[in-house]
Parts: sequence; C-alpha cells; structure tokens
Amino acid sequence: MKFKTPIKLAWHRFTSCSGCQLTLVNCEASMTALSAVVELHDFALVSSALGNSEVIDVALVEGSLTSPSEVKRLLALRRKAGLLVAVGACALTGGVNVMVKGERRRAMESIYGKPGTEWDTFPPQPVHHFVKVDWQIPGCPPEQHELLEMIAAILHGGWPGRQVMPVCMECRINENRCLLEEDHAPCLGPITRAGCHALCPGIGVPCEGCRGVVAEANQDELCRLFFAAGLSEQDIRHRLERFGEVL
Amino acid sequence: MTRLIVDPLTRVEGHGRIELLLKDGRLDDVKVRLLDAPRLFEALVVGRRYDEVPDLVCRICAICSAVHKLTSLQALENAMAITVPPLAATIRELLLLGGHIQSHALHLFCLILPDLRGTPDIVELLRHNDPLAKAGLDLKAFGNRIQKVAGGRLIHPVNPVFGGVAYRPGKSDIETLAVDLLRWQRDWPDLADGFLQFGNYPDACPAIGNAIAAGSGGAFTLTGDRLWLEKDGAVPVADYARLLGERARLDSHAMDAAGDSGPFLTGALARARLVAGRGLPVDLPLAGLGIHGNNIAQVREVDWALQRVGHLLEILLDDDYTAPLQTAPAQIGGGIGTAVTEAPRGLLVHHYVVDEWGTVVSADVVTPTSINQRVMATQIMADLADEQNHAHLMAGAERIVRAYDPCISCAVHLVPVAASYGSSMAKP
Amino acid sequence: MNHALLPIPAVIDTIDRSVINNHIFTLRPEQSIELVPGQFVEISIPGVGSFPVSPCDLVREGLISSCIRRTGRVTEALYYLEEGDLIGMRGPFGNGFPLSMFTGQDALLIAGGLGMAPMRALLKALLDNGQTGRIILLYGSRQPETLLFRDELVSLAGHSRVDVRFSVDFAEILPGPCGDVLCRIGLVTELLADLDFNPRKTVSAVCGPPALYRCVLEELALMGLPPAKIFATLERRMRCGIGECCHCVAGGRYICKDGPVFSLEALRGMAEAI
Amino acid sequence: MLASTFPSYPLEQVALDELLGVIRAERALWAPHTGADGHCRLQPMGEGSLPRVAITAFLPLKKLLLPPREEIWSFRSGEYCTAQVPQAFAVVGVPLCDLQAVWYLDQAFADDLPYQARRAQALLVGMACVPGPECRCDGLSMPLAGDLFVDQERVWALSPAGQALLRACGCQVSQEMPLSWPVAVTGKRHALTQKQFFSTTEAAIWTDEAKRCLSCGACSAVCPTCYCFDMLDAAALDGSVTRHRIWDNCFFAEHGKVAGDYDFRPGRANRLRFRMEHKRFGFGALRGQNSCVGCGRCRKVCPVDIDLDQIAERLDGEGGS
Ligand SMILES: Cc1cc2nc3c(=O)[nH]c(=O)nc-3n(C[C@H](O)[C@H](O)[C@H](O)COP(=O)(O)OP(=O)(O)OC[C@H]3O[C@@H](n4cnc5c(N)ncnc54)[C@H](O)[C@@H]3O)c2cc1C
Ligand code: SF4
Ligand code: SF4
Ligand code: SF4
Repeated sequence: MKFKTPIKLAWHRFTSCSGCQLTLVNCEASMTALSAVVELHDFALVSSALGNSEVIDVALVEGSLTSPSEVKRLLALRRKAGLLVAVGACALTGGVNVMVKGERRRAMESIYGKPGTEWDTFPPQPVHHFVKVDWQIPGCPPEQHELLEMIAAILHGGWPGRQVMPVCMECRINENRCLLEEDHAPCLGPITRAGCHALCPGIGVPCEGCRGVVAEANQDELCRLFFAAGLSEQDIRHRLERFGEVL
Repeated sequence: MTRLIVDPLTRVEGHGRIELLLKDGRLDDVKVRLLDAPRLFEALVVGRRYDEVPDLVCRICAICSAVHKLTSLQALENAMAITVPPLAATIRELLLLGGHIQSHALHLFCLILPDLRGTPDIVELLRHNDPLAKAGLDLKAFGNRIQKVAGGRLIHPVNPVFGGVAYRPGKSDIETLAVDLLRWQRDWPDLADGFLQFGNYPDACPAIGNAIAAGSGGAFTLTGDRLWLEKDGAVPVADYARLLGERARLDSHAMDAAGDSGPFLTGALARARLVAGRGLPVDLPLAGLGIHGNNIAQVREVDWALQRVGHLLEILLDDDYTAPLQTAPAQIGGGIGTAVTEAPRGLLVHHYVVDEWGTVVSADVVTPTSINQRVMATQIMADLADEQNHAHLMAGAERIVRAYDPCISCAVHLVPVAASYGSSMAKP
Repeated sequence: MNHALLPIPAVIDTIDRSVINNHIFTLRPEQSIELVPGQFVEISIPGVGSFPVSPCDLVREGLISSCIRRTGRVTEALYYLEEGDLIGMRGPFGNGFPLSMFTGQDALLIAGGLGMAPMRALLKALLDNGQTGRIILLYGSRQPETLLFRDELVSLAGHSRVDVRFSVDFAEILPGPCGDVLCRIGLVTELLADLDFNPRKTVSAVCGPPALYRCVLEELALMGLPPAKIFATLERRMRCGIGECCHCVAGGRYICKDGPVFSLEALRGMAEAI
Repeated sequence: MLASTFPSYPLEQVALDELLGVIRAERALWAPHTGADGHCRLQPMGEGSLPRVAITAFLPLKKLLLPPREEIWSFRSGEYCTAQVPQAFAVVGVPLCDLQAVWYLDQAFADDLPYQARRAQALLVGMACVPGPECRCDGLSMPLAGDLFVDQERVWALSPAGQALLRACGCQVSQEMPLSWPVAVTGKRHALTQKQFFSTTEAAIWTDEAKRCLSCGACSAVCPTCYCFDMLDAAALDGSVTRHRIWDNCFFAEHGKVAGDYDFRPGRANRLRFRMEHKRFGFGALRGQNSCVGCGRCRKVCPVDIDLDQIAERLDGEGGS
C-alpha cells in the first residue's frame, strides 16, 4: 500500500451525522499541508469533484448501513478502493442509530406515517458486516489527530501505531479527579478505549464511552459499581448500550 | 420531456438530489429531494430519561450538534420549569455563537468560495495559496476554538448539561479567546469585503417565502419565546406545530412544512429581513435580494457575532468564581416543553413530552432545512425559468440549493407523535 | 552511555522474495553493527513503528540479513518497501548464543518455522569456526513450501560434519529432491526419536514458537543433556531492547537484555517464560 | 532515629527565600499545589515563598523525569535527530518516599540517555511530610536521592549540588558531626518474602481480586516506580516523524502479547500478580529490590479498593497451604 502522492482520497458517508467528515474539515491548521498530499475525489461535503476516478487509493467511510442502495454504493466503493477505512462509531458498530427498538417498519410508520413503510431500509449495520475494513478509527466524533496521523502514516506505507488502553489511563495522566471514585458518577472510562485524552472527565463530565469498548474490559464489575451507586438496571443498560454494542 | 438530475448535491451537508423536468426545452417542474437515510431519532429517544436525550439528539447532525443539544436541553428544562443560572446561559450562548461563526465560515469560504473562484473545492484553492480561502479557514478555526472552550468537545459538545453547564472555561482559555477576538474584530472587515467583492452572484428573483425567525421582540437574539413572521406577526413558540404544519412526503425523507402561512423562508436572510434595525448590522436593500443574498446576510451576521462574543467574553472574564453553574431540578416531574433556536441555517424547534418519572414519551424536532424545502424548488423555478443550457441549469440549481446552506441530516429527522402516549401535539 | 533508542539510518540493499511472506531483507546500516548469532536489532519504519529481529546470517561487510515474516502492522509496511529505501536500525541487543560452549562439542540444533532464520546464523558461525564436532540440524515446518533456505540446507547435508533432517506438519507429496536429507511428515520432535547422538558431549540450541519449547526442551533433558547445555531463544514484544520497558519480562528477567538466549537451567526458574 | 552524616545548617542560618531566589535564577520551579478540588498536583510554582511541608502529589516525580509522552527522536529528510535537551528545573516539597522512588528510577534507567539527560537537569528539594492514613513507607528513612532536604529546623545538603547551593547562600560551616535524621518511616507495610510470593502462584486470592480489578491501570499510572513504556511514531503530513515514549501499563491486554496474538500473560489475575511481583521484587538488575516506597497512591486511586499490602497479608496467611 504505497501510493503516489497526491493520494486519491474519497470520503463516503452513509447513515450518520457527518461528524466524522466534519472532524477532518475542522483540521483547519492542517488543511494546507493536506492539500499538498491528497486529492479529494468523492467528498461531497466539501468538493464537487465526484466520481471522476476509476481508482481510489484511500476510501474513508462514515456511517452505518441502513438500505440496499447504501450497500450497493459501499460495495462499488470497496471494489475501486485500495484501502478502506471505517471512521467513527456508526461505521464501527452502528452508532447511536442502533438504539431504535422494536420492528423497523413500525418505527418508520410512527414517524413518517404511511410513506415511511415504503422505504426500503433495515436496522443500521456496521461497515464490516459487508466489506473488508482495513483500518478503523473509533469515536463519536473521532479525534482529529488520529485522522491526520493515519493519512500521514499511509504516506509512509503503513498504519499508525496505537496503544490499546482505557480512558482512565489518560485521565490519570492528566491528573483529573476521578468521577467514578469521588462522585460515584457513571463514568465509562475504565472500559472505554482511550485516545481522546480523557476529554470529557477532564471537564467533569463522565465518559459516555463514545470510542467503544476496550479489549478485555471488566464490564461486570463496572456495572456492579454503578448499581451500588444507585443506578437502576435500566439506567445502566441505557448507559452501556449507547456505544457499547450490548443490545 | 427531459429529466436532468443533480445527484448527489455537493458542498452541502447531507445527501440530496435535484430533479429538473424540461418540457420543450424549458424548465417545467423541479423536485428537491432530501435523501439522507432516516435515523429515527424521535423514536429512539422515547422511553429514555430526560437527561440522556440531549446527548443522543445532538447526533442528529454534527454541524449543528451544539444547537441541537442546547435546544433540546432548553426544551426539557422548559418542560420541568427550570431556569439555568446566568453564568451557564452565558457559556451556552458563547457556544452557540462559536457554532455560528464556524458554520458561516464553513459555508462562505469552504462551500461557496469555490463557486466564486470556479474550482471544485477549497483544497484546490489552498494548493494555490488563495488568501481568502486561508483567512476564511482561520475564521472557521476561531469559531471552533470558541466552541471547544465553551462546549468541551468540539462536535457533540459535552459541557452543556441538564440545568446548566458542567464546567466553567478556564481563565486563560477565555483570555486567549479575547486576544484572538481583537484580531478578528480588526481583520474581519477586510475579509468580509474580500468575499463581497465578487460581483458575480447569479442574478436572481427576490428570495421567495414568508421569512420566519425566532426572537423575543427586543434586541436581536438567536433564541426567544416567539416565532416572528414577515407577514402575519408573531406566535408563541408552543404554537409552532400548527404554524408550520409539517407532514411527511413520499418523495423526500424530510418533513415538509406545509402550514398555511407558508411557504416559509428561514436562515440568515430571513433573520435579516425580519430584524433589520434590531442590532443586526444589515445595511443592504434586503427586500430585493435573491437567495444568494443569504451569503451576504451570513457575512453580516458574522459582524454581529464577533461583537456579541466580545460582550460574553467580558462577562466571563470578570465574573466571580463562586457563581453557580447548574440549577438542580426541584423534582423530576412531567411536563411539556418547546424551545426554538436560530441555527446558522435557520429555525430549529425541539419539543418533548416528559412523564412524571422523567421519561420522554414523545419528541418532535423541526429543522431549518425541512422548513426551506418548499421554497427551494419554487426558487429554482423562478430563477432559472429562462435558462435553456442544460449544464447551466444543473449548476444553477445546485448553487441555489447551496445558497440555503442546507443541512440534510438535520432535515431528515423524524417525527413520531406516538398517539398512544397522548401527546398534545398531533401532526396532520 | 550511547543513545540506544536512536536508530541509525539503514538502506535496504537487497530483498530475496523467494519464499512468500518470508522475504529476506538485507540491510546496510550507515554505521556497521556487530552481532553474534542470537542477538537482535530493532528495525524501524518511520511513521509506522519498529520490531525486533534476529539476523539469519553472519554480518558481512556491514550487511545484515534477516528473514522477516509478514505477520502484522509493521512487518506488513516493510513489505511495501523496495531496494534503496531508507529505514532505521538500532542494536545490537541481547546476549546471543554462547558460541564458546560449542567448542569441542557436538551441536544439536532444533528449529521450528521461522526459528530457522536465527538458527541459520548460528549454524553458519559453527561451520565457520570449525571447532564444533558433529552438527545435527532438525528443522520442522508446516509445509514443504515454507521450508526456509531449503536448497542451501540440502547442499549442506553433503558436508561430512553436518546432518540435516526436515519434518513437515502436512504435505501432499514430500519435498522434491532432498539429496541426503531425510524429510518426515510429523512434528519436529519425532525426528529426535531415532537420532543417535551422545548427550554428554552435545550442546543444543532450540529456536521456534512457544509450542516447540514446551515439548522439546524437557525432552532433551530427559535424553540426558544437562539443562545448562540446552539453549532456547525467546520472543517477546520488545519496545526498548535495553531492559527498561518491561514488555519482555519473564521470571523477573528482561528477555531483551538477559536473553533472548537462555539455558533450560535458567528457564526453569523463570515463570511465564515459555 | 538514624544518625545522619549529611551536612546540615540550622534554619536561622539559611534564609529560605534567598535559597529560593538562587534556585529560581537558574531553573523553572515546580512545587506541590493543592487545588480547589482538594487534589495536590506538581505544578510550576508562581511567585511566593517555599512550601514548608511535603505533600504527596497526584502524579509523582516521574511525570517530570519520565514524562507520560516524551519525544525520543524525530526523523526528517532521512536523518534521525535526538530530542532537545530539556531545561533545568527544580522541584521543591518532595516527600521522602518520592525521593526514594527517584533513586529506583535512576537505577532502572541507568543506561537511558533521554532519562539521564532530564535527570541531570533536575534539582530535588525534599521536605519532611505529615504521613497520611494511606502512607505505608518502610525501610530506609535516609534519602537515597535528592539535593536538599528541609525540615522544621534544618536544611540538609544531600548532594554536592545541594551543598554548592547552600554555599551560594553564604552558609560556610557545615555541621559535621552526625545529627539524628528527622524523618521516621511509618513502617506499616507487610513484609513478604520471595519464597512466600512464589509459592502462592495458584492462590485463589489472585482470581478473587482480579474479578474486581477493572484493568483501568490507575494504580500503576500513579505509582512512582512503575515505568512500563511503549514507543509510538506520530507521522506528520510534511513527511516528518516523531517517535514518542509513552507510559504503558502491565494491566493492559496488549502488554504480554507477541506476534500471532499469543499472550504470555493472559487474564487479569496474572497481570495483577505481575505488578505485585515488580513492586515487591523488582526486575532485571534490580531483582530482589523492593520498589514499593509505600506512598499509598495506588491504594488511594483504585476504584475497587485493591490493596497490595492486604494481598501480602493474605498471601502470608495462605502461603503454607
Ligand atoms: C529477539 C527476537 C527475534 C526475532 N526475530 C525474528 C526474525 O528473524 N524474523 C521475523 O520475522 N520475526 C522475528 N521476530 C518477531 C518479530 O519481532 C515480530 O514478528 C514482529 O514484531 C511483528 O511485528 P508487526 O508490527 O508486524 O506485528 P503487529 O501487528 O505489531 O503485531 C502482531 C502481533 O505481534 C504483537 N507485537 C506487536 N509488537 C511487537 C513486537 N515489537 N515484538 C513482538 N510482538 C509484537 C502484537 O501484539 C500482535 O499480537 C523476532 C522477535 C524477537 C523478540
Ligand atoms: S473519571 Fe472516569 S475516566 Fe477518569 S479515572 Fe475516573 S473512572 Fe476513569
Ligand atoms: S471521554 Fe469518553 S465520551 Fe468523552 S471523548 Fe473520550 S471516549 Fe468519548
Ligand atoms: S505500589 Fe502503590 S504504594 Fe507502592 S510505590 Fe507504587 S503507588 Fe506507592
């Protein structure tokens, strides 16, 4: 996977809030440097250069899949993309969209009335259910530095290194007071994969787990702590299912 | 009969398409379809605790995530009759303004400027060291710094919480913003002139639609308790559903605001038309401006936002450090709450019904782009009636839609009014 | 104190791609690095990361060759590089095989899979200095196709002092012309069964995956080799190579610094070592 | 009370503010600072006079000597360049346990150039502390590292650099005769022999405690003598690369893994045991050397109250069985 610069970079969005692509667009300070090494191909949010390339070097994919037409687009993209990167919680696990309960048709009807039942949609699925994913960038939203470092590493012919650790580690490194320990707050830091520099606990907001569950997490014990702190089983479920795939 | 299709729309947020129908070479019918996949947020929040809902609905759209979060908090706080402390209100407003600055900068310099320069995107402009593109990105970065400081996390901010805010931004952060602000108050007029110098906005008919905006009637603000209309005065926000008359459409994934007073026009241009003379520095003959005037109105709104940010920073600089950040709910109780905010691209409404245990039983979100959906097609028809060149037609139509600064993921929200929950507001 | 964490630029001199996913990379560091067999270097691909690797040959004219398997993130990136590309290298690290102990003794070398790479360096050193008696090499691989250095090893078998035997886990047809080399289907340990050697006059070196160590080391001891004369080289996730980062610790010892070559005697006292 | 041979000066001879001035003239100054949230952190010290007692800060001195994220080298246009030499700094108000921990790090990183470069820039001023309920310092009470030590009555010179500073403040005659050393250790820690520890590999206590352990890594993050690290490259869009050394942690799932995802230390029980082995018996050249200085940080931060001393007590009890 060594590409000629500028690398042909595509961004495809499926069912999502656009936050992942906005994260890249928000890297204002790096935009000029980026413009020297990438060429945008399908990146509808910021570019009108569409579909004019047979081959894409790196395709970034945002969002979950919710309809056959999206799947078709994804498959076509995979065929022409050298590398495919799933970006963000929706692409990795389905994201908050997954939380809609019950039968999809019923939910559609409750919202759109009759027309809603005619759209061909299915419950949100992560990207890896359909195509091979070469790399993943977690987060809702993802971190700017992870996107930029990945693009820079691709220029060197590889994927960036990263540490597999929970948010707590970064939280302690930042010398934040511990919300779980001191306030008995439902902080998901102990089981959430780090990389955000413990952004939320750093300002006193318990981690909502937006970067997904860290390897070998001890969820049982954390639930016990939450329960002891007075959360109901339903509260705990709601808290964990937001980004945790515990449906 | 010829059908021209622009799909997908580019340099707008979300997935949409335009269908242009030509009869005998002349434009006969236009369809603007907002095609983001439905995400069923209004179904998703039902059954959740009131304080969890703002964290979820901000994920409707990233560009407006702060506005969504603040509006839903406000609606839920209204439902439980809570007033946030003044300091929290200040920090929240700062977040809102940061969002406006970043969103307008994004729209003007990343999405519109390439049209004016004739390039596909800003990356191309940067490659050629375009000074306007660079300065515009700088302004965008400034808006983002404000959002980061006030919101904690840039997208999907976490600082606003039920009852107020979680933390007070550090003094040094506020001071740094104040220094940046001085620079922007100095540099912005030149940058604004640089943008406005392009005389090549396409000629257009005056912008169609009954302008609508939130406000309180006093000075220009981005929130308020009434909805103001260019024609027909004002109504209390609680009456939004009747006024807007949203209903589902078969050909679009966004609701359609089909109320009798419409079609409506919302956004910077509508605000400007409504509030000229109330603090928004607009010195333009607004009435005759076409929809591309929305860009000019956004430029003017940045003037105002920069002033207003200065005022808020001053408050945050010399306020006392014991001031409360949150109001605790006296008791969790049921209620109905509505709140409106002017998002960068127009009117946003959140409405919730909460039961006595604090569980949300129904939710309704009306977004600016679904409100504008109607006028978009009409405007294209009006502006391009005489255009016969297909390429020009397609480009022109796309530019008209782009001028509304639409946000399609916002628009494609959902509207369940689960009748079984006995909601007070039913939709036609 | 030199800056052991700072790589020296190294140029990829040649790449031998004859075995799939087990290419042999020959590198030329800007300053020469001296290594004894069993020692290792850390190879760095800037922007991607680094990994430890043992040479599969003696260092000649400043050139260091390693057979590097494509297993993960960093090794994968190496496979996209070409002759002439610049990478980094630091070392030497670790103790290496105790060459002097082989003097006047027979050598029993047992390699499994990629373990043949560092073993080849030892084999070459033993052949070079000529002070070892008989050299027996038992080499097991998954399939005939993944036998590394096959032609070279086969030709060695003609050597009067050297006895080479292969085993493969599974094969449809046994490997083609193997000359004097015996090849069996089965585990490399099975080659030990009908081996005729003098345990009291033999030093053994074993190199391969953890599973190999678990069955072969104690077996050798049972056959009568003193534990102090059975050596194995261990693999760990080494970040520094100088006994600091703790990733390679087993039984309180740094495998990167106190090892990676340990005698069975030492290994017996090291919890979690194999 | 131990007798000390460190030269010392009665406080009335040493003007502390003058001493501070001399230090400030050459170095950035760090001191423990207790914030509004009740936590004490090592922070750059603004104006003001010397603190008079040591406080155990949230993160120990390793945050300055072995920073959580430290540049080791950078790579640009084909060259590997060393990171810049750090600026001189001083830390005042260091408790005795943290000084002992620095000695331990000094040994563990004896051959590490970046560490030693930083260490050479550090001037450490110890102070007598008020032991808290979490403290379990043990063993030697005489500082093994540091430059100066201040108690209520005297200033002690622990190193030639410290001595030179005192001279610069005009202190001429040193007190040569042994004086009794003012700091006593609490001595509350449970002793555990290697034999006891290693005979309990299979003890139920490991799985027991591991059931609760969240693997959050807090204990080792705040420990003054935990020093596992990882190396990560960060590439920039201009093609340059910076290699960072960042804190790692033996509780994390990747720690004992090698190629092929083979894990030499699977499961929390093994990982907990591994950390305890390091704390009580050290690794490599420091084998046999206790590395727990008893600062009590790990106990304090653990969200599920895992306490190595309690484990030691239980192991002692179970040891024979
Ligand atoms: C002394 C020694 C000599 C070696 N000699 C050779 C050799 O001659 N030829 C050869 O092909 N390989 C050799 N290896 C193994 C080689 O280091 C690993 O295959 C390599 O690190 C894999 O790196 P990667 O980044 O491609 O894989 P990764 O994607 O990083 O990892 C794949 C697996 O390896 C683990 N891992 C990550 N980093 C390391 C690391 N630095 N070291 C070990 N495991 C890691 C991961 O946890 C994962 O399970 C040797 C290892 C040691 C310790
Ligand atoms: S606040 Fe949350 S993330 Fe931080 S240490 Fe405590 S549990 Fe971990
Ligand atoms: S602290 Fe948690 S919720 Fe906040 S950004 Fe990090 S992972 Fe996401
Ligand atoms: S193990 Fe605990 S008490 Fe001992 S030095 Fe480390 S943090 Fe302090």
